[in-house]
Amino acid sequence: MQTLLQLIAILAVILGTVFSVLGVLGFIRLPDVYTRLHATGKVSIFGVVLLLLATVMLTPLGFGKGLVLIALLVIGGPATSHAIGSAAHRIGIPMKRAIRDDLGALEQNQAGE
Amino acid sequence: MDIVIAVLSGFLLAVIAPWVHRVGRRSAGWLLALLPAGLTFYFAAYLRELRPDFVVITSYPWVPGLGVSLSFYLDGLSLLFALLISGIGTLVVIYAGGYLAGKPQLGRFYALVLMFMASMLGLVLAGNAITLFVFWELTSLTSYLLIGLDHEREKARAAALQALLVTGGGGLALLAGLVLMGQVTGSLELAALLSNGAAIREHALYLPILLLILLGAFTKSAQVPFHFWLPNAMEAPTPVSAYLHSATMVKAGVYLLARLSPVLGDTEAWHYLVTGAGMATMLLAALLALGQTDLKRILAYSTVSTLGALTLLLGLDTTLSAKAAMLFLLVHALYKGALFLVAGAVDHEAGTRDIRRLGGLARAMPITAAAAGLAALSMAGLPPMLGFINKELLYEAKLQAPRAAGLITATGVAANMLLVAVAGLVGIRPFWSRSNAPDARPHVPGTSEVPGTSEAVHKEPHEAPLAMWLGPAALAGLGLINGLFPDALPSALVSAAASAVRGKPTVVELALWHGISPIFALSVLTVIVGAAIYVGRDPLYRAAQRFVPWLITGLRVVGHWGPEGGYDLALRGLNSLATTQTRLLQSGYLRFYLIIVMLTTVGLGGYTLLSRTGLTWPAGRSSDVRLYEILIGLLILAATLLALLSTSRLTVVAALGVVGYGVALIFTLFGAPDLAMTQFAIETLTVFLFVLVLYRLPRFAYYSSRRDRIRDAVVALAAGALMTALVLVVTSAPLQSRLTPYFVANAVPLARGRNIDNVILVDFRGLDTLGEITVLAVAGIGVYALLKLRLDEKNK
Amino acid sequence: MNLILVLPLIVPLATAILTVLAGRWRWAQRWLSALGAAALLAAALALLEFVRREGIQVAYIGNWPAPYGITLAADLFSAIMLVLAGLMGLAVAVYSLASMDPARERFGYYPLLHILLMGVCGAFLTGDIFNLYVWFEVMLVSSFVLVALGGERAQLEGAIKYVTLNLMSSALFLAAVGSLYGVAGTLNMADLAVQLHQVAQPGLVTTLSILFLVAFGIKSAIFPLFFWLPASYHTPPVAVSAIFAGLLTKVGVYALIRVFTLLFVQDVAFTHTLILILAGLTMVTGVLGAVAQNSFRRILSFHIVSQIGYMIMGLGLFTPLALAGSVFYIAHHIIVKTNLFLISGVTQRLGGSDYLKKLGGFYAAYPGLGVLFLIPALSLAGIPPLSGFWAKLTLIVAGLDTGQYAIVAVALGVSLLTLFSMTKIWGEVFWKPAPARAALPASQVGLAGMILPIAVLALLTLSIGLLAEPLLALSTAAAEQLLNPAAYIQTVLGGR
Amino acid sequence: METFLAFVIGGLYAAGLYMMMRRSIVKLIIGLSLLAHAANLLIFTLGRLTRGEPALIPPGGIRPERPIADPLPQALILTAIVIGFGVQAFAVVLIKRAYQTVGTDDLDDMKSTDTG
Amino acid sequence: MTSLILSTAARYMLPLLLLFSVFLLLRGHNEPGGGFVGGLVAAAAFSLYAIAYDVATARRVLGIDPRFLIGLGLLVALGSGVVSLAQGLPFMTGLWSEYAWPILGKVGTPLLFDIGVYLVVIGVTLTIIFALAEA
Amino acid sequence: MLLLNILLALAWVALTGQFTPLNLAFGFALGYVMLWIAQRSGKPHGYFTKVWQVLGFIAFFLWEMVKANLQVTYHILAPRGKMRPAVIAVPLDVRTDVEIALLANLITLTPGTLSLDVSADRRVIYIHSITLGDETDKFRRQIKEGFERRVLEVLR
Amino acid sequence: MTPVQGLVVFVAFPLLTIAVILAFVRLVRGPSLPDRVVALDLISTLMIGIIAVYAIATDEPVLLDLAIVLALISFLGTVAFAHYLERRV
Ligand code: NA
Ligand code: NA
Repeated sequence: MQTLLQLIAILAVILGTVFSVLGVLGFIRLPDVYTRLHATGKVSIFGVVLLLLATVMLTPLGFGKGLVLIALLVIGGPATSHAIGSAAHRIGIPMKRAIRDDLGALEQNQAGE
Repeated sequence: MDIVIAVLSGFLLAVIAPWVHRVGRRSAGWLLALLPAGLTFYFAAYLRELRPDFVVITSYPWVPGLGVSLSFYLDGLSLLFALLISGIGTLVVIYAGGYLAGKPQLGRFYALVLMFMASMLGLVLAGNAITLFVFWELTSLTSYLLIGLDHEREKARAAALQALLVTGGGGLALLAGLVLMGQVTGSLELAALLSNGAAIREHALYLPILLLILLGAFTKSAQVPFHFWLPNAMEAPTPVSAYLHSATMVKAGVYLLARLSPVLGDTEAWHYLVTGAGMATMLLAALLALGQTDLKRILAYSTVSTLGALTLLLGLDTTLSAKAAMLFLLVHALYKGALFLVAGAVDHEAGTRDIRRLGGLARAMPITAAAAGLAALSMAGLPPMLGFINKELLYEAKLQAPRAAGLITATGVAANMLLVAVAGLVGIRPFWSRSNAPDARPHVPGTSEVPGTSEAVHKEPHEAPLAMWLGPAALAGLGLINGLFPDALPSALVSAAASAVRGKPTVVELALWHGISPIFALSVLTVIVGAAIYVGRDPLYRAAQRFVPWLITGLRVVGHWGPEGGYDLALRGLNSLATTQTRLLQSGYLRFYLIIVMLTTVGLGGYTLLSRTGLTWPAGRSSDVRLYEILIGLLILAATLLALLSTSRLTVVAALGVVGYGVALIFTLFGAPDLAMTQFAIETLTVFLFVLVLYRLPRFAYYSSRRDRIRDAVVALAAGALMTALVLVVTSAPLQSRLTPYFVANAVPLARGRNIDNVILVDFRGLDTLGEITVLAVAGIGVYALLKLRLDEKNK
Repeated sequence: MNLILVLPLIVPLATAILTVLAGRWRWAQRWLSALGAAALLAAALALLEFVRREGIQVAYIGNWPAPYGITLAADLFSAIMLVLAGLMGLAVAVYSLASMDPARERFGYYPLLHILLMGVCGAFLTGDIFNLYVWFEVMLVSSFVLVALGGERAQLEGAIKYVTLNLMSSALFLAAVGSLYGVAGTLNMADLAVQLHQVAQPGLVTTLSILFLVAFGIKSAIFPLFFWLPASYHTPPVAVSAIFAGLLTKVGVYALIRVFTLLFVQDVAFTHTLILILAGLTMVTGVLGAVAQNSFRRILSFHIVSQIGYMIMGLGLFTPLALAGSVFYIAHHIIVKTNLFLISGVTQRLGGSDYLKKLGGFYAAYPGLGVLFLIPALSLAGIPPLSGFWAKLTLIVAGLDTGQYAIVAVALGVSLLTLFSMTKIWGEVFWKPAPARAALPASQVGLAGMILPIAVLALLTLSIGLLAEPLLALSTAAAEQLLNPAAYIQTVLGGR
Repeated sequence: METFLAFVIGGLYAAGLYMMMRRSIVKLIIGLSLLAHAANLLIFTLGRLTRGEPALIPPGGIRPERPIADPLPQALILTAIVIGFGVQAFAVVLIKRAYQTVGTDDLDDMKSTDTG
Repeated sequence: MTSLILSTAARYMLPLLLLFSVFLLLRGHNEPGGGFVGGLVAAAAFSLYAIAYDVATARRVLGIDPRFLIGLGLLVALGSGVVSLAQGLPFMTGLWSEYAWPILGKVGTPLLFDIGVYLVVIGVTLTIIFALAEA
Repeated sequence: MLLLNILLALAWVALTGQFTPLNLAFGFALGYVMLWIAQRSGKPHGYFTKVWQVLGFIAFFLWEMVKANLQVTYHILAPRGKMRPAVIAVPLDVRTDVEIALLANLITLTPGTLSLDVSADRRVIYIHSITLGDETDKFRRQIKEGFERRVLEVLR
Repeated sequence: MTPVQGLVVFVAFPLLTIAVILAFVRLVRGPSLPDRVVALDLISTLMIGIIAVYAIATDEPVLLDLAIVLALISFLGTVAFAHYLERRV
C-alpha cells in the first residue's frame, strides 16, 4: 500500500511538474492573451493540482488541506481567467488570427447606436 | 540689610513698576526713585567704615554644581560704582518722569531702567565670576531694550541690535575667559581669583584668558575698534543715554579691567594691549566728537574718549594711574551725566539737539544753563571743579607711565584739548552763544542726520520742570562741592577704590591747589588751546581741509568704512553666507537630501568597515547553495530590475509583487512559514493598494538626465555594496543566539504554545506586537483622514 | 513596581483608544484628551520621584526575565525625558483645545496625539533595542499622519520629505538592529552592553555603531541629515509643530545618548570625536539656516537643528559634566522650543501670517505676549539667568575642561547668532509697527486657552533659570548613571 | 546561501535607493517598497539560515525534534513587515494626495516648503 | 458593471475565506497562522466583495464601521495585557484558564491578545481599502 | 444552503484535522455564521442534496478537465497554424447567478473554451474558443447539452 | 531522503523554478497589461505548487496552510488587478 502510494505520488509529481512547465511554455508560446489564458487556466492549474495530489498522498496530516487547496484552485482559477479575459477584451486587447468575435461585434453595435 | 536684598530689590520693583506707573501717574517717578535713593543711602552708610582694606563678602549658594554662588564682594571699587549707579539712578528715574511724561513707553521704561540698575549693581558687586557675567549680560539686554524703547523707528531697532550684538559677542568671550580663569584657580569666586593672580599670569592659558577678557571689556566700554555702537546707541531716550551709555554701563568694561588688574595686570601683554587700545580710543573719539552736530552724539564720542582715557590709565597699572582712573570715573559720571540730562532738557524744550540751531537758551532756561556751565567747566578741567583736580592727577599719572610716557602724555594732552573744545560746544554754546544761526561746518559723515529731532517743530523754549533740572543741577553741584572739598568724600572713596585696583592699601590725598608745577602748566595750556579750538573751530576746519585733507578724509573713512562698516559688512556677509548655505543645503530637492544621507552612510560606514574590520571572504558558506535557490534569487533581482526599468506603472507593481513573492519563497524554504504566509498576504494587499492608487497617477516619466541617472546609480550601488559587505562580514562568524534556546525551551511549558514564532509575537515579545498594531491603527486612521479630510478644497 | 513603569504606555494608548471610540462626540474627545495628558504627566512625575528615591526601575513585560522578554527600564535620564514628554503633551493638549480646527479633531487628531506620546514614552522606557525600533515607528507613523492631517498643499509637500527621509532612517535602524542581533545574538540593551564587549570582531561593532549614528542622526536632525526637518516642521498646525519641535528630535537624541553610553563605548576616541565634529557642524549649519529664514516657524525649525548640536556636543565630550549638560540642555530646549512654537501660533492667529514681513506691532498691542516671547527666546539664546544659559554654561565648562576649545568657540559663536535670530523675530514681529494691510478678522476666540500653556511654560523656563540647581543636580545624577552603566546592567539583568 | 543572499540584498538596497532618488513620487514609493524587502531579507540572513525546519514543536512535545530555524529574527521581520505595510499604505495614499493637490508627480515641483 | 461570474465566486469565497481566517487565528499559537494573517485573510474576503460588488455592499456585509474595529481591537489587545496587572503580575503576563474549552483547549490572555490583533488588522485593512476604493 | 454549510463544516474539520463530533459541530456553527454573513449581500438560495448527481458531475468534470489539458498541451506543442480562435455568443437557459457562474467556470476548465463575459440581461454567455472551425452551431450544442444540462441537473 | 524527496529536490524544484522564471519572462515581455497580470497569477499558482512539493520534501504539512493563504489571497490580487485594468490604465 505504502509503496503503491509512493509510486502514484512519484507519478503525480512528475506529471504535475511536466504539466506546470508545459502550461508555462504555452504561456510563452501562444500568440495572444486569450489563448495564453487557456494555457495557464487549465494546464498550469492542472499541473499544480497534480502536485497537490502527490502531497495529499504523501503527507497524511496534509490530506484535508491538500483537498481544500485543490478545490480552491479549481474554483478560483476559472474565475481569475474569466476576470482577466473579460477585462482584456473590454480594454480592447486584440485577438490574434480570430475568425469570429461575437462580443466584439456586440460592443461595436452598442457603440454605434 | 544684606547686599543681596539691595541688589535684587531693583528686580522686584521693576516687575511692579508698570503698575506703579499706571497707579501713581505723574508722581510715579518720584515714588519709584525712593528705591534707588534708599540704596544710595544704604551704600553711603558704608562710607563710614571706609578703610583702604575694606571688603565685605556675602555668599549664598546658587548653582553649586557649576561652582556658581550668589556671592557679593563689596570693596572700595564696587562701592564707588554702587554709589554712582544708585545715585545717578535716582536722578534719572525722577528725570524720566518728566522727560517721558505722557509717552506710552514710560511704564516700560521704569521697569527696564530699574532692572538695569539692579543688574548693574549686581555686576559691580558680584563676588563670583559667573554671577558677574549673569549681571553683565543683563545690562546688555536691558540696554538693548532701552535703546529700542522707541521701537517703531527702524534706526532705533538697528542701533539696539548693534549694541546687543557687539556687547553680547564680547560677553561670550568674557564668559569663556572667566570660565578658563576659574579652571586655572579651581574656583570661580572673586576672592579666590584675586588671591591667585600669580598662578593665572604664569599659566599657559594666560594670554588667551587675557584676550578673551579684554574682548569683553573693550566691547562693553566701546574701545576702538568696537566703539561705534555707543554713538549709535544715542537712539535711546536721553535719560537712558545719560545713565547707561555714559555714567554706568559703558564703565562696566572699565570696572572689569580695574577689578581684574590685580589678577591679569602688570604684564607686558596687559600694558601694550590695554594702554594701546585706550590711547587710540581716547584720541580718535575726541577728534570725532568735535565733528558732530548732534548734542548727544558729541557727548557720546566724548564719553568714548573718556572711556579710552580710563582704559589707558588702567593699562599703565601704576598706583598713580589707579588713583587717577578712580577719580576720573567719579568726575566723569558727575559732569557727563549732567550734560546728558541737560541735552535732554534742551531737546525737550527747544525741540532740537542740533547744535547748529541752538543758542541763547540761558535766558529761558537759567537753571539748566547753570548746571550745564558748571558741568562744562568740570569737563574742561577748570578750577574749582573736581574736574580740575582730576586733570592734574591724570597728567601726573601719564607723565609717570612706565613706558612711552612722553607719547602717552602728549596724546592725553591733545585729547584733552579737544575735549575742552567739546565742553564749550555742549555746555556753553547752546546757552550763551549769540545766535542760533546755522553752523558753517558741514556734517561729518558716518554720523548721519540728527536723530530724534523734529525739524519742523521749534517750540518756544522755557525752563524745564523740576524733575528735569534737579538731576543736572545736583550732579553739576556735586562736581563743584567735591571740587571745593576734595579731601572729604572723594579722597576716601578714591583711596578705597584705588586700593582695590592695586590690590594693596593705597592712600590718596586730593587737594584743589597743588601749586604751580609743570603739570599745572600743561593744564593751563590745555585749557587755552582748547578754548582756541572752540572759538576758531570753523576757520580751523577750513584750514585742516586745505592743509591736512588726509585727516578729514581719514575721519570720513573711519566714520563710514571703519569698524561700523565692518559691522555692516559682517552682518551682510552673514546674511549672504546663510542664504547661500541654505540654498545649497536646503535645496528642496529630495533626491539631493537622499544622496547626502546615503553618502554619509556609505562614507562613514564604509570607512569604518574598511578601517576597523578586515573584509574577508566568508569561506565555507558560499558553497552551500542549491540551484533553485540561486534561481529564486535571480528571479528577485530580475523582477527588481524590471521594476526599475519599466515605464508601465502596473507592470512595475506586478514586478514588485514578484519580488515580494520571491522573498516569501525564500522565507518558505528556510523554515519561516509564518513569515512567508504574512509576506504573501501583505504582498498581495500591497499590490492591491498600489493598483488602487496608481491607476489614477500619471505614467512614469523620465525626468532626470542621463548624467543624473548615472550619478544616482553609482551612489545607490555604493550603498548596496555597503550592505552586502555588512552581511558578508556579519555572517562570516557563527551566531550564538542567547534568546532562542530560552524561547524553545519555554514555549510549551510556560507559554503553552507550539508555534514558537507566534509565541514570541503574542507572549515573549508581545509588547512589540502591541506597538505594531498601534502603528497599523495609526496608518488606518491616517489613510482615512488623508482621503476624506481636505481642508484645501474646503477653503476654496 | 511594574505598574508605574507601564502607565506611561497604557495611559496614552487607553486615551487614544477611548478617543477613537468616542468617535463623533467631539466634546468627549476633547475632555478625554486633556484628562489623558494630565494623567500621563502625573504618571511620569510619580515615576521620576520613584526613580530618584529608589534608583533604576525595571519592569519585565509578560513576566519574562531579561534578556529574554522585553524589559522596560527607567533610569533618571528616562524618567526626566518622560516627565518632559508628559509636560509637553499636556501643554499641547490644552493648547489644542483652543486652537485645533474641528475638522482635524473629527479626523483623529486626538488619538494621533496620544499615540505619538505613547511612542515617545515607549522609546524612553524600553530596554530592548528592537522594541525601541517599534516605538520609533509608533511615534513616526503618528507624526506622519499629524504632519499631513488636513491635506493642505504645503503639508503634503513637507510630509513627503519628512516621510521619505524618516523612512530611510527607519530602514537603516532596522538593518542595524538586525546586524546587532546577527553579531551578538541578543536584543536586550543591558545584555548587549555585556555581549558587545566579547564580540570577536570589535571593528564590526564600531561599524554598526556608525549605522546607528546615521539612523538616529537622521531622526535627531544632525548635520548633514537634517533636511527633512526644516522642510516640514512649519507646515502642520502650530500645535502639531510644537509637539514635534519639543519632542520628536529629542527622542533621536535620547537614543543616540542611550546607545553611545551603554552599547558603543568600545572606540570612544573614534565614535565620540566624530559625534563632536558633527555637533559643531550641526550647530553652525542650523543657525545659519535660521539666519536665512524670514518666517517665524521656519526660523524656529532651523534652530531646532542648531540646538541639537549642543545636545550631542555633551555626548561627544563624554564626561559626566558634559552629559549632565546634554540632559539639562534637552530639558531646557524641549520646554523653550515648544513654547516658542506655541507663541508663533498666537501671532499667526492674531496677525494672520507666519511671515515676519507681514507681522508687526505685537509689542505695542500685546506687551504681555512680548514678555512671554522674550523669556523663551532669550533662554534659547542662552541669556542669563534663563534656563538656556545654564545649559550652555555646563557644556562650555565641560568643553573647556577637556580642552576642546574649537567646539566651545563654535558653541559660543552660535549662541550669539541664536540671539541674532531671536532679536530678528522680536524686531520684526513685536517691535516693528504693524504693516499696513486690510484688517484681518483676528479671532480672539480661545486665546486664553492658548496663552495658558505658554505662560506656564515661560514660568517654568524662568524658574529653571533662577533655580537651576535642582535640575542640574538631577541631570548630573542622570549623567553619572549613564556613564556608569554597570548599575543599569545589574538592575536589568540582575533579578526579577 | 548567506553569501549569495548578501548580493541579492545589496541589489535590492541599490535598486530601492535608486528608485527613491527619481524625481517621480510614484517611483519613490516603489523604492520604499524595495527597501523594505531588502531590510527584511537582511535581518533574515543575518539571523543565519536553516533549511526547511520551521520553529514548531510537534503536538504533545516539549521541544522540537530537529534543529529548527531561529524563530526570533522571523518574529522581528514579521513585526517589521506589518509596520512596513502600515507605513507603505500611508505613504502611497500620501503620494496620491500630493499628486492630486500639487498637480504633478515631479518632486522638483515640490520645493516650496524648503525654499519658499 | 460588476461581473456576474466574479460576484458569484466572491459570494462563495467569502465564507471560505472567513472560515479560514478564524482557523488561522485560533490555531496560530500552535501552528503557522495567528491573528495577523488571519486578519489579513478576513480583510481580503471583504475586499473581494468590494471589488466583485461595490464598497457599499462590502460595508453592509461587514456590518460595522471598520474604524470602530480598529479601536475595538486595540482595546481588546490592551485589555488582555492589563488583566495581569490586576493580579499584581507584570503587564501582559499570560494568564490561562484551567478549564480546557472544546476545540480551543485552554484559553489564555495571549489568545485574547491575538484576537485584538486580528480585529485591528481587519479594521485597518478595510478602512484603507474601502476609503481608497471610494475615492 | 445546508449542503454548503455541511461542506464548510467538513472543510473546517479537514483544516483542523480533528475528526471529532464536537469539532464538526463547531465547524458547522462557524460555517453557518459565515454563510449568514455572505448572504446578506443578495438573495438567499435553496439547494437539493443530490449526492449522486454531484458525484457524477464531478467525474464528468474531471474527465473533461484531463481532456482539456491534453488538448491545450497539443496546441502548445503543435505548430501555431492549427488554431482557430473565436469568441462565440451562446444563449443561456440557466438563470440564477450560481448556475451561470458554475457553468462559466466549467466552460473555462474544459477543452478549448474560456468564458469571457455574460451579457447584461444574463441571456447570453460569450465564450472564447481556441479551435472553433466554422462549426459555431455544433459548438453551441455541445455547450448546451454537455455542461448546461448537467449543471441544471445538479443544481435544480 | 526518500526517493520522492530526492525527486522533488533535484528535479521538480529546479523545473518549477525555471517555470516561474519563464512566466516572469512573459511578465517582462508583456506585451499587454493583461498578459502581465496573467503572468503574476501564474507565478503565484506555480508557487503554490512549489510549496506543495516542498511540503513533501520537508515532510511539513503545515506548509500547506501557507499555500492556502497564497491561493486565497492571490485570487484577490489578480481579481483586483483585472478589475482596475478595465478602468483605463
Ligand atoms: Na503567527
Ligand atoms: Na505574557
